[in-house]
Amino acid sequence: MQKLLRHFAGAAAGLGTALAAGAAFAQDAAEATPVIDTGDTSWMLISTVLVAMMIVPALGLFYGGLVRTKNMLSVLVQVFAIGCLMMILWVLYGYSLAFTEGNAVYGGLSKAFLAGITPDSVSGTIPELVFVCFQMTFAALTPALIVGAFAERIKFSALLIFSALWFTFSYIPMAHMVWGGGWLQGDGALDFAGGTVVHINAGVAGLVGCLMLGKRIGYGREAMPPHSLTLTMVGAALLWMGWFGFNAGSAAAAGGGAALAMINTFTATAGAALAWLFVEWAVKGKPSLLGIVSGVIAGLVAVTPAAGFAGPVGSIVLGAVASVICFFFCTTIKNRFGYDDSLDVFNIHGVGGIVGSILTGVLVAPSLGGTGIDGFDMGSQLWTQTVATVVGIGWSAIVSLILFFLIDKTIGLRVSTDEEREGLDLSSHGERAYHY
Amino acid sequence: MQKLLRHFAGAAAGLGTALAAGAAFAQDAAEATPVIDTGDTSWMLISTVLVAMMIVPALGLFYGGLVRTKNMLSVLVQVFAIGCLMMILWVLYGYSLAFTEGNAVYGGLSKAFLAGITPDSVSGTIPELVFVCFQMTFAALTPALIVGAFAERIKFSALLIFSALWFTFSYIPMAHMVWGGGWLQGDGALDFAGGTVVHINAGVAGLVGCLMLGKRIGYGREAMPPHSLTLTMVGAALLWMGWFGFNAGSAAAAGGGAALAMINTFTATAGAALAWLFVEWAVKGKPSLLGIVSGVIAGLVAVTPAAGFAGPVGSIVLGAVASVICFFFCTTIKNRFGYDDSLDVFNIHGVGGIVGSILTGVLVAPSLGGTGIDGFDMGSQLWTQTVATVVGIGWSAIVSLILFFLIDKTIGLRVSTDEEREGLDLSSHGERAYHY
Amino acid sequence: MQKLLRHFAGAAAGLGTALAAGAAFAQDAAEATPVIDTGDTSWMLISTVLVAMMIVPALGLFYGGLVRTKNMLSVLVQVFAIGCLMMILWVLYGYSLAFTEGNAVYGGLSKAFLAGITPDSVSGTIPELVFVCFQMTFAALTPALIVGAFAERIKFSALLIFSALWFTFSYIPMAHMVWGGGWLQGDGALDFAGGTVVHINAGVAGLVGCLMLGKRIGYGREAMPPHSLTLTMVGAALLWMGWFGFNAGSAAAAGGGAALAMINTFTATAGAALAWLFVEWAVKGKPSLLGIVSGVIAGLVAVTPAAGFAGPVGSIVLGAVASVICFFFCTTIKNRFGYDDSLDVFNIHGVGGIVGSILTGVLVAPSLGGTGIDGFDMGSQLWTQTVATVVGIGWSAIVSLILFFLIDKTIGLRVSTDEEREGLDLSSHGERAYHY
Amino acid sequence: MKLITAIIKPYKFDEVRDALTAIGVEGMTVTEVKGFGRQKGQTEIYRGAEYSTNLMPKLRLELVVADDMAERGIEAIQHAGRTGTIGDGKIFVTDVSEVVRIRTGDRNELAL
Amino acid sequence: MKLITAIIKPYKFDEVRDALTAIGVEGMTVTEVKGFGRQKGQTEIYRGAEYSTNLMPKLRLELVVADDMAERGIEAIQHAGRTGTIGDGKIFVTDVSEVVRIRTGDRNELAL
Amino acid sequence: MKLITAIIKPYKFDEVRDALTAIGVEGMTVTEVKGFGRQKGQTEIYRGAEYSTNLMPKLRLELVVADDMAERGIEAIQHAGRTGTIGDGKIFVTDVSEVVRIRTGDRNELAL
Ligand SMILES: Nc1ncnc2c1ncn2[C@@H]1O[C@H](COP(=O)(O)OP(=O)(O)O)[C@@H](O)[C@H]1O
Ligand SMILES: Nc1ncnc2c1ncn2[C@@H]1O[C@H](COP(=O)(O)OP(=O)(O)O)[C@@H](O)[C@H]1O
Ligand SMILES: Nc1ncnc2c1ncn2[C@@H]1O[C@H](COP(=O)(O)OP(=O)(O)O)[C@@H](O)[C@H]1O
Repeated sequence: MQKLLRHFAGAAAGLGTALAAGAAFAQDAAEATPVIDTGDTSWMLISTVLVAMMIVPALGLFYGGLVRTKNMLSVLVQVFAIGCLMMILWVLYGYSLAFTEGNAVYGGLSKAFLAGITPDSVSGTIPELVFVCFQMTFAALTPALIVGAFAERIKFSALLIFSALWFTFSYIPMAHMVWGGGWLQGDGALDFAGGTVVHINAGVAGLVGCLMLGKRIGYGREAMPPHSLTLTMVGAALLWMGWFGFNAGSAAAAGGGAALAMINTFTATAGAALAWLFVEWAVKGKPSLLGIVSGVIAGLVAVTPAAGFAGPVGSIVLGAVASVICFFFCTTIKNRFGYDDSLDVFNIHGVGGIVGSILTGVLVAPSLGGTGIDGFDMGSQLWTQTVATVVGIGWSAIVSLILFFLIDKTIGLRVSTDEEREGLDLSSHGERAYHY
Repeated sequence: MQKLLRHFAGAAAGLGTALAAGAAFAQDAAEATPVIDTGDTSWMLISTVLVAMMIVPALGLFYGGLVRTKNMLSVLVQVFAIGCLMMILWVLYGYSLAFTEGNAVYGGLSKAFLAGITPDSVSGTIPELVFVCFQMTFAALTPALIVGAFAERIKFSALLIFSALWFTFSYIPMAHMVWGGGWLQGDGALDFAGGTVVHINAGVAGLVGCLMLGKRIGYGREAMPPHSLTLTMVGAALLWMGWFGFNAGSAAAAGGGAALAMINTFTATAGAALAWLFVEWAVKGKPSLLGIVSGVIAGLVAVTPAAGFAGPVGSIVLGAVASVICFFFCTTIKNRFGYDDSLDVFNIHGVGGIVGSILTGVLVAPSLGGTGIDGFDMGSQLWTQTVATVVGIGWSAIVSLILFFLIDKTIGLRVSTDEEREGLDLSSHGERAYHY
Repeated sequence: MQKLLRHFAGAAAGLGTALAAGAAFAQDAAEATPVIDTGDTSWMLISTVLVAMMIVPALGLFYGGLVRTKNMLSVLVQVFAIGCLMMILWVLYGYSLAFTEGNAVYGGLSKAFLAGITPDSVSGTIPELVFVCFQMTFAALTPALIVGAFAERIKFSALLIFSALWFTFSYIPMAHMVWGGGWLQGDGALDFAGGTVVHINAGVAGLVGCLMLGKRIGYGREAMPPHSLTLTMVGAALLWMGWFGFNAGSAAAAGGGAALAMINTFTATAGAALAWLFVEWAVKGKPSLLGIVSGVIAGLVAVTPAAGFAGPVGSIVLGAVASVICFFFCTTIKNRFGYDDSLDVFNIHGVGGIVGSILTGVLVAPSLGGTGIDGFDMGSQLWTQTVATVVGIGWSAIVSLILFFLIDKTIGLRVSTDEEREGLDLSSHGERAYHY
Repeated sequence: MKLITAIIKPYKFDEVRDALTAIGVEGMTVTEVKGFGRQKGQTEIYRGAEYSTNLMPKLRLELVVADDMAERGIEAIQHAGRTGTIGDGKIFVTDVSEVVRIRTGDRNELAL
Repeated sequence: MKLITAIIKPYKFDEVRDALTAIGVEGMTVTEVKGFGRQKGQTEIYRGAEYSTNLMPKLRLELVVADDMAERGIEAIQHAGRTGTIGDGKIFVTDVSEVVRIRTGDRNELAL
Repeated sequence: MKLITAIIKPYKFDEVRDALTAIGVEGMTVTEVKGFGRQKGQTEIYRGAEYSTNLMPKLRLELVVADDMAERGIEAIQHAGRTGTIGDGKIFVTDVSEVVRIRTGDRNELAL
């Protein structure tokens, strides 16, 4: 991607390239005495805050609203604790392994503990510490996304261990491969803001997890309606807001590239939201709030890889298509195959991520309003996108499978039946969410 | 306004002028090779996110908390769906009709589907796509504001159709008239961030709507207390935060103009909040949370047209005066005339907007701490403000009247009595907000 | 501090110094024709919004979730009303008394009513009005922090009067002493973003208040569980997000200093959150949501003075240490001494602030990854830090003691027993938070 | 004395209370309950999951009255609570052997 | 056996429970209810609308006791639940013909 | 007619309802309650404060049946509601002197 992008007008330069280059090879650049642009820095600082907000409160609320009251706090603790743990690991070794030079899969340890990075270190046009922070929020968000797939039944200690290991063996390698100078970066696959590294990666891990843990007690027999769609709405809306930082922040500068990513993050999402609403209205008879917010997430996931490449109208179509496919997975495929992906992590993040990743190869076409890339050929680009997608799916699936298996055989993955029935809030965390 | 503002020190240049000029006449400007200022761009990107956040979750929560539990989700779906629909329409034709050259009321279709706008197009000192996004959020917010006036009883399909038509025949023309080079832009009326286009426009449509739909079943007999003032507080607080983007973003640059708009958005709001609190305390015996947050909204509405013209102390007075008048409408006029403006859209947005629009002509006076404008004369300025206000009221009233009438005669505006009693959540959307 | 900082590389210049200098001595600087940097301005505008968001909704929700349902709205009204009142007082005289030249304790009144400040006034590299707004949010937040210590029992009118007086006699002098050119500014104490002025100041006032008001009826006998930990989580998460503006905004520029403050605001918080979680898990048997979010706040408080001085790894340690000490106060000291610091304002803000203030003197050491300061000597720096801390504690304690005493003897501090039992929502504000 | 327990549609509460007040009933106790019976609820749909509940929200009124008031109480409730559609609810009457007013210790008819 | 149903002020619950435990009552069932009676509620005001509710929050306790415990139970509740102000609530006693403990199938006195 | 009041564990509700439907019970009224008894609750900890509640969430079912259905109803509930662990709950039976269906005014057996 790096090479291709170099020829490309700058407006839509993916963060991975632009900044990783600056970060990883800061020495070479040093002669050019890089200067900080306060406008770009300002935008990246606030983008970082926006992505951090996606973890808490946004993801916590989005997921929390969907579970039953008795498991509300467990979801919140899980998201909060995973986020914090990843931040620490990111500083200790994550950033270094992902974004310094190394082999095809991992970087090195030269910046472990952020060694050598001072407030004056520069990455592109922003302080390197800002880049560290921005990337930290991605690293902290991704493992937290997974918990929705096996919510309401996982053992907290098992989850923390899984998250730390999965971060180390799945997130970091994928980030290094796609953004940090590793394997996939040279092959021309387009992934503007992390469709593969974040969404496919997390979605597939969720699917493996929910299959390995098994269904919730009573699944399919008892009613398990969301305990507060109001909170889910708040979460979805804040995820959308945060995603502006996620996508437009991935331009790494406050310019035309960020502008394009921002408008696509509006139009794809709006298109997807309305698509789900109208399809549900037609198929199920009523348009629902959970439907429209599910569409919002599906659209956001799908536009993630395409945000800096597609045009605003193409993005509407992208969002709508992804939304309808995710709808189909949530309402039909899941029931047909009987996996209990409790909060539809795979069905939306996994599936939406795959659709987005592949369609990015189509919508980048200038004839469809996309920005185009040097020497664009739709057939070969589609092939490249598919390869990267398949690598993402495979890597995450294998790592997750091994980790879940090992943890299951050692400390166990699930709480006891009694604890599950009592609800994780009381049994695992000793609290109740509400005392009205 | 445009001509007047040109002579004016720049610090408080209203967005409409500054950017519309850049946007609409980008060709002429092309010779001057406009450059992007990353600081301004950064501020406008984040301002856009702030205004988007006003729609969801802020407005959804503010309104949602005020309705009864059984209608909570209906309000959230309405706000969400309208917001998304307007975003699509804005890209398809809204932006072009509002902000390209045309006649006194509408622009042209040359930028329909955002034709010709690339990441490199510049508007003022920011990418044109950022201007498109910023204005998109205003266009998406305004029709959503209206729903509060006839909440808890409107048919969802009727509402979507009304919103699309009202956007086309009331919002776009008003935006073109005031900001896009149309009728009112040349007459010197001051409207910094959209008092007329947004608040008067929406408030009047709400009044017409609640009169045409009639009262809720049980209105005046049954208790209809807000189901969650906590959520209403969150909504109001986030509206305030978003309004910093709305008002200070309307300066279109990160400079003294934005700074003035920001401090006024603090002081007017604080003044209005305390005014409502103390008046309620004196008149009703107790100061309430709903009172203070109602004051917050009244103050924000009132300062919208004045944010870049008044001084910080003048704004305190502006907020307090508007707040007391809105209090009077909510507690006395509404009961006296018996219209069921369920969530006080007219009583706060309409009335506060009118008060703000007219007092802007007073508070701009340098003797009162305002910025002044070239050749200022309070009498004539007040006249100009009144004319613009009356045009806004009249236009919105007539368009809304026709639209509501037509929809009522075709598909009908209201749900059935049974559905209304059951609550719109279940009857229209097939969900319940809470399962505690 | 000012002198010391001048020698210091700029990256970590505390806001107080950098801007106060600009603000207070704008005349002198005028010759140098200061120019606005749009990038810095953009960052300070959004930082201001972030800090404002800490007041409402963040603090309101954090505190509100912790009280019983019947007192929910009272907390929200208190926070909202105090915030608004302080904004008005800040414009009227607060800013002038804190940030103009005067004696060791107070500035002058030359800028009362913001006299002489126009949109073109510059402070450092940003408009002075932005500096006024940014500082206004600190001034509005601090008195609101105190209410948690005596929640569920204070008389609303007494609270408003206390807040206005405490603001005038404790907040303003402390701000002037530390940031505005007063007594403590010259002695070399390090306080990057307000550990003394904000947290120690508020925490100590809270302790005095809860001692003077006495315990809640039923304290220690009846169960008083938080009515919604979900809301508390949202509040804590938003406080964290806002704190990025608080700390990184205190760099007053979008550069390396802000970057350092931001990463420390991540790592200290994550470290503190996990420390509380694991200590609670070990000591009480279960890791709780309230535990992890309490850790978040403890970490944020502790890193406030250190944000621009410590290194990212040092901050992890700082957060963890402060968190464990605060845990000890909340779970042991409070019960041992029997004060009813209802929402642990002293136990977290006071104690965390003191720990942070003192450890800043350690962690600034370059050998520990800190930025260092000119002529650093750990022993003497620790002494300086201790002096400033003790002054903060003493000043706030004495002022609070006098004020609470006077109010108690005149209009009384507490509501009646019946009102307390009924709940303040109904008895003081005439509303109920929820009607599900 | 008799304990009249009535299950009614929630939105009929104001009318029923007024009817009871009109005949001199001065107190009652109200509980939010769910009713299971002939009346079927709306189907709720949450993504892939559809739930058609048979539990309808109802109000349960409990009022103790003197023996001679019982029949009038029943009639007042039946009249005011009726909509004529399925799900209007039931009234049950049981005997009460003793009533105490906590405030005063008054017993039986005196306590009502 | 007797079923004692008591409507009390919520904040009196701990005292009443302790009083009942003291005389040997080992179980009871508690419901949050609204009481309508002499006691008048606070007026609530929401912008233009004022509601003065007569529905006060109460707790409803239900305990089945052996016949010989009934009077002591009533007295314990009346004593502990009393504040002397309007709205303290009522106690009703009805006969119970049969009691079953679900866990064991034990009947009547054995089941208590 | 008899009023059967059953206190059960919430998650047993579906089974109990199915068992009752199977024997021909067509209606019942359900209330969320808290049960105080032998079963002890989890300790909740909130920073410095620890609460060990003895109030456990339960469902209270109320069903009026014809006299000859009473015993079968009791058995159905006892069977379906049983887990064998402490806290399974109780069943109480009281006499009902009159039943009215609000919709039609039907009385007694007709009203069930
Ligand atoms: N046998 C019963 N015992 C207790 N409550 C009942 C019984 N049958 C019905 N109910 C209550 O009465 C309500 C209305 O009953 P339903 O059969 O739906 O309508 P209707 O009374 O109009 O025939 C139910 O929701 C339930 O709360
Ligand atoms: N006739 C009644 N039947 C059932 N409950 C009653 C009756 N009268 C009163 N109650 C309950 O007792 C509560 C207290 O009654 P109220 O008349 O307010 O005070 P007091 O019992 O002190 O005279 C009421 O709120 C209601 O719940
Ligand atoms: N004497 C009683 N009167 C009313 N309800 C009771 C009584 N004893 C128990 N209960 C109810 O039955 C539930 C279960 O009782 P418990 O003593 O915990 O277990 P078990 O019935 O298995 O012995 C309690 O939670 C309470 O709701």
